[in-house]
Amino acid sequence: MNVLLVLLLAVPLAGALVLLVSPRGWAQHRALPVGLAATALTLLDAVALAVHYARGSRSDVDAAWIPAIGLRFHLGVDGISLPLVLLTALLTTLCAAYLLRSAARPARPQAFVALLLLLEVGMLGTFVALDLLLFFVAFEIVLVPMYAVIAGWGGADRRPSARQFILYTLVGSGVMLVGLVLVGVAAGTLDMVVLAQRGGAGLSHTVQVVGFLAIAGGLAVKIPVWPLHSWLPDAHTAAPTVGSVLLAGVLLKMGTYGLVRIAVPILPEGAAAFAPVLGVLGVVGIVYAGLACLGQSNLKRLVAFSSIGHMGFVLLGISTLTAVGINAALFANIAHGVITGLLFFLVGGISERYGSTDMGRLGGGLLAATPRLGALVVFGAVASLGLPGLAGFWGEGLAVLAAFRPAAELPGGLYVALAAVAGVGMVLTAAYLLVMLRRVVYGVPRSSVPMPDMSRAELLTWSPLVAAVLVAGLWPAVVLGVTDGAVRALLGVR
Amino acid sequence: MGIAYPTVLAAVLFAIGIYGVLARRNAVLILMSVELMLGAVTLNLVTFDALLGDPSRSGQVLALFVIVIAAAEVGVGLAIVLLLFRNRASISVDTLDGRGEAVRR
Amino acid sequence: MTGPATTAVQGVDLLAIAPPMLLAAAALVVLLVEAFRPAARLVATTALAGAGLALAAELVLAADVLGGGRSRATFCLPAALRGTGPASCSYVVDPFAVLLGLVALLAGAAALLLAVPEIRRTRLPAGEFCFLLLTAVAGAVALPAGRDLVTLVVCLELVSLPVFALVALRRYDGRSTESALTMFLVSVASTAVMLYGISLVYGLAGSMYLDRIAVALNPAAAPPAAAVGIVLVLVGFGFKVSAVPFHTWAPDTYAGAPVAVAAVLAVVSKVAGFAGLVLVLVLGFGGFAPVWAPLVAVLAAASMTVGNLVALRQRGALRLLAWSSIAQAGYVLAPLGALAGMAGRPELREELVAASVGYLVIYALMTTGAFAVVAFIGRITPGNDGTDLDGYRGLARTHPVVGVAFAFFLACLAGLPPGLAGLFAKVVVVRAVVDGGHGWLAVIVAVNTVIGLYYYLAWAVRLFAPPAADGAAFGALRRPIAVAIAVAVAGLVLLSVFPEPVLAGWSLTGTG
Amino acid sequence: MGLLDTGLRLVAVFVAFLTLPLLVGQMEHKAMAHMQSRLGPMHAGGFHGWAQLIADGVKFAQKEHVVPEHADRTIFSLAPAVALLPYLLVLLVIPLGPGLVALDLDIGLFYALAVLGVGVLGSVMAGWASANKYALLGGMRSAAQLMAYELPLVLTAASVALAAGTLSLTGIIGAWSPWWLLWQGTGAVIFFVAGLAELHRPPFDMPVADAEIIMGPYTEYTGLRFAFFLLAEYAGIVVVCALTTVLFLGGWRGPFLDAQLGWLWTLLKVFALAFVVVWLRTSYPRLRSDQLQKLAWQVLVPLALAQLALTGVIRVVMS
Amino acid sequence: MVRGEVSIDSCVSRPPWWSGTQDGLRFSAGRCGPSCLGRRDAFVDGYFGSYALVGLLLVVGAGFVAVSFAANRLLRPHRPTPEKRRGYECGLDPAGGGWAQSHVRYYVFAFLYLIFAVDAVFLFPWATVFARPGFGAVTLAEMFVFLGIVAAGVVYAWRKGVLTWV
Repeated sequence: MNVLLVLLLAVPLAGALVLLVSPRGWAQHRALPVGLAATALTLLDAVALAVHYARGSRSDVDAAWIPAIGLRFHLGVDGISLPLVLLTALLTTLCAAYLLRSAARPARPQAFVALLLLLEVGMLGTFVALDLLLFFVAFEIVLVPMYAVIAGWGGADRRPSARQFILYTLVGSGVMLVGLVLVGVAAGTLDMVVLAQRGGAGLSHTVQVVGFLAIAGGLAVKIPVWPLHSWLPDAHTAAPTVGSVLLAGVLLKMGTYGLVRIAVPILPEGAAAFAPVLGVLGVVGIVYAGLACLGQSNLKRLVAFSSIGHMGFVLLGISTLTAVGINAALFANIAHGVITGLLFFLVGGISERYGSTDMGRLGGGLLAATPRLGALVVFGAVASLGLPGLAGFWGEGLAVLAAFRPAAELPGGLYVALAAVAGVGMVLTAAYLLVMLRRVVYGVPRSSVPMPDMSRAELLTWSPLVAAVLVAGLWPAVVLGVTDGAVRALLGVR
Repeated sequence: MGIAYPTVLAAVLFAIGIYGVLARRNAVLILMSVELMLGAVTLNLVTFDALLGDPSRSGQVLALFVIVIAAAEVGVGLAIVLLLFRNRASISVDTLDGRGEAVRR
Repeated sequence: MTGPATTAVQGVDLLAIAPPMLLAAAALVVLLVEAFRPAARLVATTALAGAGLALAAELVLAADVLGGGRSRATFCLPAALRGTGPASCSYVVDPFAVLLGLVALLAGAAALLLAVPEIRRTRLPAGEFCFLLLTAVAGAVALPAGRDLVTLVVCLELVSLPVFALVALRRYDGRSTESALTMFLVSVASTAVMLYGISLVYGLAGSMYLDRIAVALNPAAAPPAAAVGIVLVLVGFGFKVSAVPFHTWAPDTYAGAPVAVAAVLAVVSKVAGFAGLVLVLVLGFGGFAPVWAPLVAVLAAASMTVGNLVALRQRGALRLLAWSSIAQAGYVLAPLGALAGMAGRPELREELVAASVGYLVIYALMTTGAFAVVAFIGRITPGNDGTDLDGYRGLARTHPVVGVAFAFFLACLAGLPPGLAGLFAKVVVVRAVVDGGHGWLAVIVAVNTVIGLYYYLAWAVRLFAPPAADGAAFGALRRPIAVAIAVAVAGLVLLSVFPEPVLAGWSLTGTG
Repeated sequence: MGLLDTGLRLVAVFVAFLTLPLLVGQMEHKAMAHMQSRLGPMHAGGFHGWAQLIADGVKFAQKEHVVPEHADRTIFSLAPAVALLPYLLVLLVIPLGPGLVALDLDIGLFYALAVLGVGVLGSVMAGWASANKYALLGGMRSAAQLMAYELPLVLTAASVALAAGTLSLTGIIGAWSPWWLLWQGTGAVIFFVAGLAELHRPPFDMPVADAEIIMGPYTEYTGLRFAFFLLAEYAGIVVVCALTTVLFLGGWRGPFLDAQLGWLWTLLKVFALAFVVVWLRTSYPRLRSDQLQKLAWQVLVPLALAQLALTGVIRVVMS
Repeated sequence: MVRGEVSIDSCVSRPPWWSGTQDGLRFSAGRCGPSCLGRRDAFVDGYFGSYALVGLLLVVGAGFVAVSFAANRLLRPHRPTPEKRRGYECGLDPAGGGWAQSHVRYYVFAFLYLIFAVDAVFLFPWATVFARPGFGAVTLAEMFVFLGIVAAGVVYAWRKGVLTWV
């Protein structure tokens, strides 16, 4: 069903265009419903795609776009991208729904929703693109809307944060573009499927190493890998709730997805050369994020830093270059998207009520003042720290496990050490989340002013995420079963 | 009688022209230096054309065009110099700039 | 004058030369209209009609050349003089010429549109302005079809000379005059240098026809003097396209000239310069590519780096655009700098030239758009001369359409979605350069793209910022400028979705 | 071309250059005197004062050479030579009879026009270098006049070249036929008038108008250098008349015996024209400087363009 | 300088005086045979020869001027006084400097001349080949176009008042 693939991009794009060209008076009041309709349609489309995939039919759109540069409009989904597509469509829909509530109504809704839809086009495009340049284009499409969302609707310091976000990412993109072009020129094709099938055949060692360095270097900014992460906390802090959700839930995944989809399978020799470095950086990130979180007083910032740590696990999984590790990474990806998305929604809810996300000012007693909201925060936190039975557990656990048995060409001893340090990192994660819970959720509320508890709209918005966390945690095969085949196909059987 | 004389003469003319362009601060003198350079070009072209016996006479044709170009350049150049002189004589450029700044800030 | 007794009469393909001829005729008509009925509106209408006529002719020509798959050559060397050599036509309308001619024509028409309000508002003489502009555009349209040095030189001068006058046309503005003088002296000196180089090349190759020069000038047979001539020609063109270090005239001139004229400088004049550069280097001096290509590569790297770094610090719109156009010239030059290894690889030559030309075309469109907006803001709105970036604050709020269009142009210049046209152009350049084996240059291009992003973005952000408290309101959008902006937006959107027509190999035909 | 031959040619041209202007000058003395009903100097040399010019020359040679204190000395001293020598160089290519020409250049016409234009530079140099307001004005006027009249001159010359299909002066005479007098007549008049204007001969002597600006560029000159300017003027008359003869009046072509008497026909025509020059001087008042420009741009240039067009059309129709 | 195999080897593609066997410029007819040699002699004689006479005459003329001035120096008195050397203004003491600012209209004259006279450069080559067989009405029409442009320039100048001098 190729039409589903095209609709995946066309529906949000059409929504954005409608909003852009429609007169201001008309769009002022209808922007949010239009946005919800478009995202919901996209979600339906994604689900339909998944159903199709589950039935075993494969979708593949392949048409020449710009022959001059060998760019093809080549789309497709497989086990690696499908979960991410679903995640993206889901999170975007939830965001659109979240905005409908009067409390969260953005200023200038027409522009905001249009940007949101454009963002979705870019994110989905990144995951379904099967052409190197198309991937790059989609990757770039995400930047401007996200920049505008942060700079236009963010909180304090939004402009410097937004600028930092886009500049960091763009430096990465520039480097990545050179890498992609290098690979494309050296291999004579930009088709990811073909390139992955070749598995590096026909590419000299130098090209592979240089190409991997450039591509992974570019993606590393996006993931973000320590020490290129410094834009992330600022961007999250400044971004509006919806922006944070998508930034953490989807945008970061684009980096790891790129590694799994492009860098590792297409440039195996380069991957082998740099995998230990990635692993070390990932583990450093885990520990660093853990320590940094311990010192945070701002809730939003804390969640942002925790993302760096979680992505460290993903990186560690990828760096093992084994099917297990990469499956783990992909699972952790999804899990982090769902959990962190939920957490940012919750933080947004707290911020709406208390006007602040500073833990010191919040003072605690959340559970007492708003029991349902508080309970959900607890749920999110324990999911994030990797409580068995919840989504966070499998990905990170498997990643550490995979590190004990990395691919044959990698230094095994190093990876054992990495796994050990990552274990310490997990403990740190638990520590800072528990500290957070103690400071915010438990205790006595500081003021006696009654706070509205979770509204029905919020419940509706968040419950799918909660459900997803539970499903993935209790039945990991629902994700792993999908990814595993694709990973093995992509890597060749390892 | 070889090609050396005209080409060396042209090279010398050209070098003098370059020197003039680089060393002079007076617009008209620079213009004259440029004319010197164009003279060198014309000389070169005509010499080579005659020497080659070019059946299509390209060298002479370009030489004619160079002459015309030189004339047109002098025309436009002197007009601009004249304009500059007038503007400087009537309105000081500095005050003009200053006023523009004042409006902007 | 004393040629052989055989006839030297050349057949003339009237359709092939129709566009520049129509432009020249229109220029004359405009001059006479100005002489007898000096009304700005009538003059401008006449000029626009002339440009439209030329555009129609160019389209017919394009349909013929592209549809027939055969280039039209005219002014060929008569058989009696040809000997055993190549065909040697002076004027060949091939896809390359059609494309660049079309771009020059469109940019010229846009400049005309931009100038209309300025002519009405200021004391800019309408007739002279239109005449000079049309003449310059005629040169720029004819230049890409030139296949011998004489034609190229004449066309190049036809572009340059009117532009000097155009820059100085605001007669009561001291800044305008000074910038015109700077530009004039630099340009004239560079022309002389280039001509000297041409005279040397002519002497050593024995012909002015590019195809014959290509045969005669190969490093194995030509003396070092040929290399000197080639480098001198390169220097001359370096000034024309304002590549670093021959760029010093550009910022002052852009800032001092009327906005429409700055647009002419940035687009028409630059397109012509690059067309000439490509023709001369690729078709004429191909054998010496190992000599000049490294120089071009260095020029390209220097241009984009210096242009972007200096642009970062600019606070004036026109100066920023000037430095940005210097940087953009670097991107156009980059593929040419990778031509060193083209000797045995014709397909590489095609690809590199196509990349350069493709970038040039997209550059022309986006720069025209940017200048159109600057013309709207600048010098039309009372109290806001459009030279300060902060004067653009709030544009997107008061004039959403213009603001978004401008943001789109800036995104294109930056090479950032939604400005996909600009992004594709950069991708093509990077790809071509990598393909040519100049990875280091590709990295420089990529890094510069990021540097460039910063200032384009900073400018775009101002559009969406709340207007400054004391900022004057923007004036009403005049129709001519609106048309220019609309055309640029339409073209760029089209090229963002479907850039193939511009990026595909616009093959150069050497002989016809 | 042997050494002797070369020497002979040079000597012949040089002698012609020294004698013909004197003859014209003498003719001017006498003709003007008679036209104005006066005798003129009658004593020097006896018969009608034939040696008067020689006496003038001797007098000039003995006068002091005064350079004004602010003058640009080098240019001031060189200007007379610059004014004089071009005419000498033009004489080189003017054919006297069939085969009787010092140098038969294939672009003789072009050469003649090019070198002719240099002469005015002498006036401009003199005017500028003198550091005198009258001289400067005169120099300016003379430059302006040159510029105005050069165009009709060149255009009509082009018309002749077009009619003959060659730029060689002997070639032009060869192609000439009497009916050229008709269809090149306008051109002939324009050429002659423009030539007069270039020489600053009355009625085009605004640059040296004595009532306004003393002697124009020559105000500060004395002695031999002043004499050189005078000599240049008469040499100029010879050259312009000779060029008109060659281009429009058929040069050596006469009613009979062209081969033998060609030189005579040429000289006769030249002197007849020179007489006209003198005649005009006595007949017409001086033109104002605006009238000068008006005549050039609004009468002569359009006429010359028309003549050129006419020539082209007739050539095509005839062929 | 290492030379490879010279691939192009004909008079057409390479200037006849260029010899590919040695470095640097050498003017020989080595590759073109006797005809080029003849052309070279013709070049020297025909081209420089005719102008040599012009040069000689110029030398003679300059010699004449120099001799005259030298003789004049011997013949004339030399007694400069401040009064004599003062600029001549009809007997009055000169006021101001000798160089006055000149009127801008002289510039306009120069400009007009420059434009039209230089354009006339193209007339002469045209005029000489015009009558050759093969050129005809089309060539004439082309020149009419050229003349038309020049005429349009004159008309424009006239309408703009450049041709009025009072």
